[in-house]
Amino acid sequence: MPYIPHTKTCVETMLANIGEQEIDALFDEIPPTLQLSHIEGLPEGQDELDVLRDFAEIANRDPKLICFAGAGSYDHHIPAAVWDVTGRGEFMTSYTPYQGEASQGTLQLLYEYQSMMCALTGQDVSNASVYDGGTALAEAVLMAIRSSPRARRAKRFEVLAASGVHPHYLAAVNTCVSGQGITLRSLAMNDDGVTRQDLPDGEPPIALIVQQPNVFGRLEDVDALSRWAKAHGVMLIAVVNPMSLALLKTPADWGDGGADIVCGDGQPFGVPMASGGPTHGFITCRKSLVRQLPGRIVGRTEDHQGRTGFVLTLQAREQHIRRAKATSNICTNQGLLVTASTLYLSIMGASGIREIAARCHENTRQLTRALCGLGDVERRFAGPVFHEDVIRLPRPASDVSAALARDWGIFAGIPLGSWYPELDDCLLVCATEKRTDSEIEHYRHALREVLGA
Amino acid sequence: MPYIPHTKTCVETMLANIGEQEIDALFDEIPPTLQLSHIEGLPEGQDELDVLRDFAEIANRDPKLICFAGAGSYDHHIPAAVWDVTGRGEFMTSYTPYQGEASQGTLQLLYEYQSMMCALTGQDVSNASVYDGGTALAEAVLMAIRSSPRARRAKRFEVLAASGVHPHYLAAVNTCVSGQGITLRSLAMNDDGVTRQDLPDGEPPIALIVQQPNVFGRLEDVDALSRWAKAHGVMLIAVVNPMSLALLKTPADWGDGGADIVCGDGQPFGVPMASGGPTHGFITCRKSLVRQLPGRIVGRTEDHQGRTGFVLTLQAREQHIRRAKATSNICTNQGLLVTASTLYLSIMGASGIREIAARCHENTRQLTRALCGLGDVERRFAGPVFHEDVIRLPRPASDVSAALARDWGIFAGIPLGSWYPELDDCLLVCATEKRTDSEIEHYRHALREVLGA
Amino acid sequence: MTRTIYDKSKGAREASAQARARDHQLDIPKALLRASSPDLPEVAELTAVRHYTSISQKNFSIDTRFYPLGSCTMKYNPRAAHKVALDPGFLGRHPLAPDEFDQGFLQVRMELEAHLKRLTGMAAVSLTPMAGAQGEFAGLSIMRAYLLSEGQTERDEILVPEAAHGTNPASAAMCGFKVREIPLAASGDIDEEALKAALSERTAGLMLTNPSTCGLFEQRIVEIARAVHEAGGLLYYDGANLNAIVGRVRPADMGFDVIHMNLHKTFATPHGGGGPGAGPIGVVERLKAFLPMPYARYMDDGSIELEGRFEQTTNAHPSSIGRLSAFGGNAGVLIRALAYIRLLGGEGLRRVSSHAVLAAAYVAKRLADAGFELAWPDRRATHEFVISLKKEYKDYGVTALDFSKRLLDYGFHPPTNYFPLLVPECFLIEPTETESLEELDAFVEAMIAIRGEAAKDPTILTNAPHTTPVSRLDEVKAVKTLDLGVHLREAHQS
Amino acid sequence: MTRTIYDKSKGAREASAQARARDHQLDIPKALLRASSPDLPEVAELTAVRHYTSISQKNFSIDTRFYPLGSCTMKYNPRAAHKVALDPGFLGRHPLAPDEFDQGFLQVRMELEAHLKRLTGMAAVSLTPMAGAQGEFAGLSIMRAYLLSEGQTERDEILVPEAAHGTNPASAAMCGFKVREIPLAASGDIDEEALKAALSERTAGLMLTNPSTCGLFEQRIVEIARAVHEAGGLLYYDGANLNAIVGRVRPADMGFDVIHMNLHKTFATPHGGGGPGAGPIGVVERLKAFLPMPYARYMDDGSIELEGRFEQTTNAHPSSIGRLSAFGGNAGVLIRALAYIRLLGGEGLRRVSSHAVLAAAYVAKRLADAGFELAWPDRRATHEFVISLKKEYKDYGVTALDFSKRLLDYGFHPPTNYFPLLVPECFLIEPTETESLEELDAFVEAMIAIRGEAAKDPTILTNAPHTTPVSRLDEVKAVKTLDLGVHLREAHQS
Ligand SMILES: Cc1ncc(COP(=O)(O)O)c(C=O)c1O
Ligand SMILES: Cc1ncc(COP(=O)(O)O)c(C=O)c1O
Repeated sequence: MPYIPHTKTCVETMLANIGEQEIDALFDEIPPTLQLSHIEGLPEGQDELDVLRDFAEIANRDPKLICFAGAGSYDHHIPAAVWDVTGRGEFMTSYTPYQGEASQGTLQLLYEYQSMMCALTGQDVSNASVYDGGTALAEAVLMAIRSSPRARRAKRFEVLAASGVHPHYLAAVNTCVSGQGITLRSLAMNDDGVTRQDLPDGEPPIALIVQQPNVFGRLEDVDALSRWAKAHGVMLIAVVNPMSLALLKTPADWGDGGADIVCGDGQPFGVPMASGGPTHGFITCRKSLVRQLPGRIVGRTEDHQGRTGFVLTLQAREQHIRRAKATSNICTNQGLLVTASTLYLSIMGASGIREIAARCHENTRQLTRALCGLGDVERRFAGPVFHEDVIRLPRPASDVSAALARDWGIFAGIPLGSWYPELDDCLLVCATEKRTDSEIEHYRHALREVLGA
Repeated sequence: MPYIPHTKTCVETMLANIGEQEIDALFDEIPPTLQLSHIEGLPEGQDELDVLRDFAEIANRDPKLICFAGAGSYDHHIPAAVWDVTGRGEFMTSYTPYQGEASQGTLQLLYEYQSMMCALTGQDVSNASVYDGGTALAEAVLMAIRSSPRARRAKRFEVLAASGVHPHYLAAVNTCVSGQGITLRSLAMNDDGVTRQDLPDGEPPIALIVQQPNVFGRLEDVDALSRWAKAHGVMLIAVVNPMSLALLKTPADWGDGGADIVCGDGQPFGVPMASGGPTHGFITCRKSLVRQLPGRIVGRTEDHQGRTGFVLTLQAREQHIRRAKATSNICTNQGLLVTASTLYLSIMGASGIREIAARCHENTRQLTRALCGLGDVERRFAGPVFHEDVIRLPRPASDVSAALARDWGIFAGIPLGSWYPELDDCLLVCATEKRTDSEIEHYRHALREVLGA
Repeated sequence: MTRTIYDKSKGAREASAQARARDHQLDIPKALLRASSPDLPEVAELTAVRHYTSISQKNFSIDTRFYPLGSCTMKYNPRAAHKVALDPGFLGRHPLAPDEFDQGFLQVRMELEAHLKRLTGMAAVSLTPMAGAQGEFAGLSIMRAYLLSEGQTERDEILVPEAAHGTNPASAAMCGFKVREIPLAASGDIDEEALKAALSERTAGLMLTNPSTCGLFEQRIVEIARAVHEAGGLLYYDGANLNAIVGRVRPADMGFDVIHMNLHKTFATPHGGGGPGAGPIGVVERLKAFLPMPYARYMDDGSIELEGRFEQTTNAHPSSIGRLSAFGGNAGVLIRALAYIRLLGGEGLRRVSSHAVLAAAYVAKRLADAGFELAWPDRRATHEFVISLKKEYKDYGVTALDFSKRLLDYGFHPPTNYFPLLVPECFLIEPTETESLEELDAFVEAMIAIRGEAAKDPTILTNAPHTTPVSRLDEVKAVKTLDLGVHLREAHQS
Repeated sequence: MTRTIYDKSKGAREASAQARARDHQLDIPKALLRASSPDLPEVAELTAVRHYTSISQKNFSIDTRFYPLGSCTMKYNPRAAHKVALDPGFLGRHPLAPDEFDQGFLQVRMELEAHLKRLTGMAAVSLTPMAGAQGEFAGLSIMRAYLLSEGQTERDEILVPEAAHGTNPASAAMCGFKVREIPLAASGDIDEEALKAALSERTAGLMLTNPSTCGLFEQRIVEIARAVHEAGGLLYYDGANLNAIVGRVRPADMGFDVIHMNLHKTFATPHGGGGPGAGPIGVVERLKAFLPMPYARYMDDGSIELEGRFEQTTNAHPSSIGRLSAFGGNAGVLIRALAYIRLLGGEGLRRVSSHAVLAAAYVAKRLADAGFELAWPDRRATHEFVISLKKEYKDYGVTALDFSKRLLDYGFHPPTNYFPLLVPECFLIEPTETESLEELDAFVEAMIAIRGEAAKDPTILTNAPHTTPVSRLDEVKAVKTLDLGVHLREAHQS
């Protein structure tokens, strides 16, 4: 019996002990009408060798494309040591560290992860992950609502989003918060691809979401947005690419006191793109908001002999204690990916991620310079970017990118038309540190051919 | 400084402590004329990302061939768990377990490996590996010489090899033993691809080497050969594919008392082909020969509290104690591969390797049946095989196999001409459990096309 | 002794061959740049590897211990399923890749969906939820959307048995529902009278785990389903306990309308110290239009499209509840699940439930024979069961927590304790199908030995654990000092 | 407590999805089949994974500890080099693959050869030896073949310093040479007078490790080489200690004719609990014709051929000493070595020796300052150095072994002890370049603390270790009972 260790004798011993003749008898409390002897359509079991072969075929069925796409998932290099250690059975096959004494490995790692995320984002406290960047933002919005004194009086709440918040993040927020009477409104962007600074008057929203860099890779005037929020008593939620924080100032340093809550996706730190998951969402915040923070939180404490140890703490916020009144329903989170990110950060250090971030920035600039030489191709937005940028093509971007994929093996970027119909001729491009000069040159060459330029 | 953990301050601290200004001063006992400031032609250091990319390209530069070759290296499936555990840092980054108390993991594993190899080969004792099958045979020959009472009187020794011992094994033996006055002579084979039974009269050799299955995959009449050896006071050395021992009787059970020494290559047990190395050679033998056995040997003992533990034992045989009088010069052996084989055997169990061995046997039979249907293609030798066989082609085998590789992506087997000029039209084929029906059919189809049959 | 990676850090080490420093020209306004480097550890690669390798050894895990953590299904997840998911062909895939270049992975989705439909009896399955709780949220959102679409705006109550897992009420609340907890009957089944009394025109639905978190199969599930449906409500099935019935009973046949499954429990994803998981949901026909995005489907030419890869609503799912996360869910977990299903096949999956239940029944029987008190002695154990240590507490003054900590000294991860909340001093014990008889027996013997110790000297238990890297940890102090990171700690100290 | 995998085994478990039993038709005569199944453990995959994961944790290793095992160069081997070698493109390659389909791996060989030539100054390099000792054997065989080819049949003596590694005399003997050991002078260098006295027309050559196993650089190496050459002998360089001079000094420039290198020491292969390694050899021009097979070389069309893939001798190497093993050597180790060289580059390799020596010098100085006795206090430490604990032995009755065992309790793998044999109660300490200053300091502090313990209560040391999974093991009993396997044990007991 694959993976089941019992011999015939073991089974007989167990049954004899229980006083039954056969295993089926153990199911006799289930109404017989519900019991099936066989489920149609399931395959026969296969040997490992066959399964591995078939999956290798599936995994590599599609031609590989050189990736110039970002938009929330980035093709960074992952140091070989990261998953060698992350994949250790002791990390990979344990569960939520309820029993602290038997889980000091996971707990200490999470404590260190929290420290690193605080260092990067400039916040006081961090949780131990939520599902992804999108859910992190949704949870951040719920946190803001719960902790806003103004919200306590209201029944319906408005949350404002700066322009250029990732549309999928906004969609996830919508799904997650609409049941709680929250509406989400986005600000318009100016022609430079950043938020128009004519911010609304009237009843201020509960919270303002600002993404930096925004979905176009553009750098928002975060100081101004932050000052506006403070001036109007609006909670400020920052959505950030954590890699960018190697270069950019922390949301804590944004104008007039900065963000109250910072969130995003940890994927750039040692997590493969892998079709978008698993990755991990992070949330950090001011200490005053810690009791609103969802998910696991690890604290440092002592054992009975006064030795340092780590435990899950503030569990009274959580669903297994608080049930319907919990800060969130999250239970299983994304522990293993946090492990990878912690390894990544400790191997890279501040100098390492700074170098990577700077290379990404320069590679993307090199790319757009190379492409913008071709005929009518140009940067759609002026102004600085981190490591993504939008280029305008003389033809619908989806046609061009389809041709580049099909004929040239290039994933040319994200055609922006389905998110922003007015940007139908635009492509969101990204060249991480992995992209070489010759790959960039290949892109340039291919685009020239495709455009007939 | 990549991989060197010191900051500038660390280096200064160390130098200050030593009382030097700079590191170069530490080399002042080396004649200055010998010291180079720079070595020509070495590359610049590269980031991990670049090295991994370049090597991925190198590793996959050559088109992949479907492997129907064996001849000492076999394309078996390796269960995913084998290297997941073998690759653990604790196994991979430790060294020879001189300090038993700090190496119980490696030592217990080796003890278990020794047990498994004894079970398979029917011998009393096993060592913890030598380099590969070829060196295992060379060491076995030296063991035989050292332990033969007749040899003690002689200065030059003859060792006889049955026909069909792997020519590379014989070559390795030649290299290793020629310095010690040993000559190696091979017996002729009969037209069935096994040893002619008219064994020589006259002064018997010190030892007889018998390979089962032999290099053609053919099964020798090991009982007769063993009986002859015993009758003439000749030490019997068996060379075996350990996978075959899942089906075949152990060399201990060969006629009249069986083999004195059994050796071979552990590659079929969880070790990738990997261009032929690293793999590991094994040697097992009668207990009476244990003091002649080369390499590490692990024994079970007790600690001061009477608890079971494991240590390197009989170290007085070894070079680090015995120096010029040691049983062998071996020091570093192939520990990690032994780890993989131990995992493999414990995951597969006797029933598992029996199943694999039987599948290989049947696949190869299916293959030769399929190929022999084509025109003049036929099995070169009659009689049973384990999982390799020789087919005769109507054209030089190296031409045919080159065409099959180039045009059909098939590694069709080993053309035997460079080893046995008289078998120039023959191909040594092998179909392990990994070869599918459709791959075999593809081979048949391709061969028909190539032969125009 | 316990040093963090920060304690091993030194500024300016730059000991990395990962990214040697180069000169850079940043085109970023100074006002947006950070003034000082983030305070991350600066260690050599060896230091990082050694630090995390060493602390990992402090964990109990399936790879090292028996781990009968009830409700969590801590079983052996074949390494083959893991290996499959690590293929660079999967790992290197961008989530927004063109469909045309994503056919391999999309086939995995389609095939897994098909199998999960078969196993649950549901009409459609969505793979996007990233854990059980997110599956619950998605399922409840669908129920809400459906009821609204039917004009049933007044249905705002979700009924939940009092023994339900905490995520159930939490998800319902997150979805905007009011939660009503329903007591259990003495039998351990839900109190049918109380349930019926609670049903009303405000009932949106009932969430049920079956077998329940008490390790009992709800015997009158068909009648319960009928009652809820008759009252106009929907039935939500929490599939975290699927290991007890997989390949044998289908939630749709019990009458459920929505189900989530924890792939990381029944279907082979190792638990990763707290995830990732995946919580696919299945729904009956009438709820299909509301499934979340994205959603894979066959096109006329036989290729597969990921509907909603970019779009927020689509023609095929105009009433979709929308997107649950940025992309399409935990792909890696989905791949593992399909590999597992292929490894085991239909027969093998059925064996899972057979042997999960056999092991639980056996351990329950042995513990009962040894004098431990089963919470529901007259009921069949399913894949897990509850014992109460209240007698031991009364007799020796030792708690379930003390037992738990002492089990650590015996080399066992303790069962889930104090859950379900209604049984005093309880253990929820789930041995799973992958543990050997020797292991099961050793656990029972340890329980017996520990009780013996309690009788002789309770302090052995109350001071336990004695052999772990740290002894019992002070959770109260943790809450009081709230030392949640190196920086905070340093701020505190200065 | 210590249970082997056999103790966890049960017949007929067949718990594997590796190879489900099928019906088979074996065409093998019954007389050749085995009568009964081999006695292998029959366990489930989980049991095997758990067993070996658990026992692995009992090992000290670089990934968990400082491991200053002299002469073994236990440093951090970048995971990147390891990852490179695990590419399925390399792992799936058959050793007898056609050259045409082996160009990738053959390029690795060519490039590595070229770099090793540059680093050693040798005219040609062979990559086939599978470890240092096999390299020695190969090099000595070449020396023998060369001398024979020159008609020097009477040259049958190899000179070896008395402190040489055991493999040196053992390899020489295996090669059919007589071994003459040469004493050391008080300086720690070889006794030049004794050496000269030993040189004769029977001298085949001198084997030298430089820096020596005493951790000292042979200062008069140029003169020594000249003397040996003038006497008609050849010089063999044991390159196990290359970490001390790599990128800085080339053995060919010292006058050596043959060298082996331990790739698993200097060039990034983890030591695997005892291998694999690789021991490539380099030779000067006049010895090239004798190199072992196989041997990669460029063809006229720029492609690479593995000469001797099948053949036992070739036109290009008619005097080859032949084949050392079945195939072409430890390919995986060669790949790692090249990856390492590419990662570090020339400058990085030079830094290796700089920092290996700096670390050793620092630890030596600190230990000396703390009152430990350096074996050669007036000499520079190279990458390793020797201390003698004979004073501690005299004063407190504790041995180097006791110190070693007590170091385990402090979390350090002990240095090599009792080697070189001529220094009483010695430690050969090799810190390597990859250990942090904190780690080096902690080791020194532990040594000091242990000596303090010895002064107070020697039994702390003589009963050590106290914290390892087993306490001090009885090696005498091991030899006496010779329990070398489960079967033998069972046979004994019955
Ligand atoms: C019964 C039950 N329901 C729901 C959940 C929630 O699932 P998840 O942790 O994947 O969010 C769990 C497990 O954690 C559970 O045991
Ligand atoms: C000085 C010295 N020479 C030779 C050897 C032999 O090398 P190997 O163990 O690789 O055979 C070693 C190491 O073990 C050594 O330290």
